[in-house]
Amino acid sequence: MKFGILVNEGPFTHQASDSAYQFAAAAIEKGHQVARVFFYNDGVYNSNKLSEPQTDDRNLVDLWAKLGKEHDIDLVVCIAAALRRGIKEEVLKDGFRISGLGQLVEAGIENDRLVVFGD
Amino acid sequence: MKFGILVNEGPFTHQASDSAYQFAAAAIEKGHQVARVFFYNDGVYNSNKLSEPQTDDRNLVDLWAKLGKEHDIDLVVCIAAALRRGIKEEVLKDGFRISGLGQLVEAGIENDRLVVFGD
Amino acid sequence: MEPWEEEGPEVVKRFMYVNRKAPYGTIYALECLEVVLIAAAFDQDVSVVFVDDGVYQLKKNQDTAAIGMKNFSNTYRALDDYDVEKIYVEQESLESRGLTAEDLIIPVEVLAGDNLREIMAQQDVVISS
Amino acid sequence: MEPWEEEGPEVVKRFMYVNRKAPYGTIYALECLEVVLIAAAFDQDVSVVFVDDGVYQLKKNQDTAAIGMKNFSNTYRALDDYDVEKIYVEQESLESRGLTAEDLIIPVEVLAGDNLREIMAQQDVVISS
Amino acid sequence: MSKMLHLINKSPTDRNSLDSCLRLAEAGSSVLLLEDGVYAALSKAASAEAVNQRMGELTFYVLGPDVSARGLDDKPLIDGISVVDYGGFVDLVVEHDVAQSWL
Amino acid sequence: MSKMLHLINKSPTDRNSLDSCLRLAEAGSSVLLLEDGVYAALSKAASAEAVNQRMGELTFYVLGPDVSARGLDDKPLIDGISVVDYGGFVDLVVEHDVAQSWL
Repeated sequence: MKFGILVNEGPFTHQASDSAYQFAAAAIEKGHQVARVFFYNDGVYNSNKLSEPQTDDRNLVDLWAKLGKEHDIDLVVCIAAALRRGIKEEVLKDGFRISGLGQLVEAGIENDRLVVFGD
Repeated sequence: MKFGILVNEGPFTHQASDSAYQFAAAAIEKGHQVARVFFYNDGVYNSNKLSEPQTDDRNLVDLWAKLGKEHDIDLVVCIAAALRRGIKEEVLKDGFRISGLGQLVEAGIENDRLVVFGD
Repeated sequence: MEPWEEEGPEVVKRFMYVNRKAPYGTIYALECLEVVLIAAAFDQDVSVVFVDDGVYQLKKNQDTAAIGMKNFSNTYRALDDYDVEKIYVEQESLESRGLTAEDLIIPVEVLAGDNLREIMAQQDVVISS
Repeated sequence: MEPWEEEGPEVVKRFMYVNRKAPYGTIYALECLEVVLIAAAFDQDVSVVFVDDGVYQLKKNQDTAAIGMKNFSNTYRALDDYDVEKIYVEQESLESRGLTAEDLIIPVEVLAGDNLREIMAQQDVVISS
Repeated sequence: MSKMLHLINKSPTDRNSLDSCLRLAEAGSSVLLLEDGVYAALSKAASAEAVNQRMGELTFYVLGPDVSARGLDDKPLIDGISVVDYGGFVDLVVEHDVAQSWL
Repeated sequence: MSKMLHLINKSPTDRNSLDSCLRLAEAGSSVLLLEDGVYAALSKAASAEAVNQRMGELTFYVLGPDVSARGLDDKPLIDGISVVDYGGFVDLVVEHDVAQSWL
C-alpha cells in the first residue's frame, strides 16, 4: 500500500515527528511504500540541517533524511510555512525539497492513505 | 520597575511571542525597563534572521531586534534549546545573543518581575 | 498507448478539512485556510468542518489591530469564489459557546453532531490541523 | 566603597517551577528539568511542583526504547544531589490519575491542593512550562 | 504572602488551565484572561459558572485587544470582569507581586 | 461508508480531543490512543467511563511503545483495549479506509 504522511510539528517540542518517523519506518518494514512526507506548520523545522541534538538523543533531521534516501521517500517542506519560519535553501538538509501546498493535496489524491501527525 | 520576560514559543505558531512583544512595548511606553527577554523552548526560533513573513504580516524577528536595540533590552537565546533546534550564530539576527540557562535564572533574580509567555 | 492513458480515469476523492482550534491563539486556523484555498484548485470534492473551538474562526467582526496580527477572517469569504461550498459547522459546538449562525462571517450549513458524524464517515481523506 | 558593596546584601528569592504537562508528548517536562538543574547552582530558594498531568513526569519504570526518544526520568534522581529538596506533588492530581507516592521515581512531598495553594502564594518568581 | 496575578491564555473548552487556576489560586489574587483565554470571559461560556463561584474571592480581568481580535466585542462578558489593554496588563503586573502563567 | 481509524494523541485530562472523537465517531469505527493519548487507556482514568460507554460500538487500541515510555506497563488498562506496536498501527491504517487525527 502507498502512504502519504503529514507532519505538522517540529522535532523535539512535540512527539508528532517522532511518531510519524516510527510509523513510516514500520510501514516500510512491512513492505509498504511511503511515497511522500509533507512537512507543514512547524513541521518545516524538521528539515533544518543546523539542528544539533545532544549526542545521546535522536536526531530527527538526520533520521528523516536517511530514511528518505534509503527508501526513495519524497520529503517535501511547505514553502509558505517555511518562509515565515526562516527555513530556506541555505539551511535545508540534503534530501528535503521545498515546494507548494499542492504537494500535500497530491499526497492525499495519489496515495492509498494519508496519515496526519500533529499537536 | 524592571521586567524580565520569558518567551517559550516561536513566532507565528502560538500567540505567545506576540503577546510578549506587546507587553514589552507597553511596559516601555509606561516608562518601565525591560532588562532582558529570554527565549526558551521553541522561543529560540524568534531569533532566526531568515524568517520572511508575508509582506502584510508582522515580522516578529525584526520587531524584537528593533525594540531591543532602541531600548537596550538584552535578547538572550538559550543555547541548549537553540542547538537542538538548529538556531546557531549563522542564522542569528543581529541584536540577539546565545547564552546559557543561567541567564534565565538571573533574569528572575535581578528583575522586579518575570513574566512568562508560552503555550 | 499514450502516457496519459496509463493514468486511467481521473480520481475524485472526498477531502475533509477539520478545524477544531480558535483563531490567533495559534496559527493552525490560518494555515489550514491556506491549504483549503490551494486544495480548491484540484478537482476534488472538498468540505470544510468547524467543530469545538474551531467555530470561533468564523466569528464576525474580528479586529486584530490592537494585537498586531493579520486579520485573516475576511479570507473565509473567498471560499465561495473558489467554489468551496460544503462548509459545515456543528450545532452543538455553536450552541455551547452562545453563538448562532448569525454570528458567523459567511453562510454555512449548521449540522447536528449526528449528521456531521455521518458526513465525516463518508470521506476519503481527512486533514486536521 | 568597593564595587561589591554597591550590590547590597545577596537577594534570596523563592523560585517555583511548575510542571503541568506529561512527559514525551511534548518537550516541556525535559526542558523544565534542564532549567531546574541550572537554577540549583544559584543560591536561591528553589521548589518544583508537579500538578495535573505533570505528575506523570515522575512515574516509575519509564522505558522509551521503543519510541526512540531519550528517557530522562532518571535525571529527576539528580535533584537531590543538586540540593533541590522542595518537591511538591498535588494529592488530587495523583489520586484522580490512580497514582500514589509509591508510583513515583523519587520521594516527594504530597500536598493537598489547599496546602499547595498556600505555598504557591509565597513565591517570588513562578516559572511554568 | 505574595499577591499573585494569574495569567490564563487557553480556551476553557480546549484546555484545563482555567480549572486548575481556579482550584489553586489563593483568595485575594487576580486572574487575567488573555489570548484564547478570553473565551472564558463570555457570560455564555460553559465555564462561566466556575468563574462566578470564585468572583467574590478573586478579581478577574480580560485583555481587550484579544477580545476584539476574536470578534467578541458584541458578546456580553461575565459581570464583574474588567477589560484592560496592554498598558493595563503592565499595570496589573506592577500592582501584583508575582505573575504566574498557567501553561 | 468509509471505515474510520480515529487517532487520539492528547491526554484526556489536558485536552478535549477524546471527548470530541467519542461524540463524533461513527459506530463501527476504531480508535487508536497514542502519544499522550495513552493515558486515556488507564482503567483509573476519569475518562474511562466515557470510553466504556462506547466500547460496544467502537474498537479501541493503544500504542504499546507509548505506554511503556510513560511507565504505565504496571497499570491496568480498560478491559477490551488491545495493545499494538508501530507495526500494528500500520496494519490498522491499512485495514481502515481513512485515518482521522483529532488534533
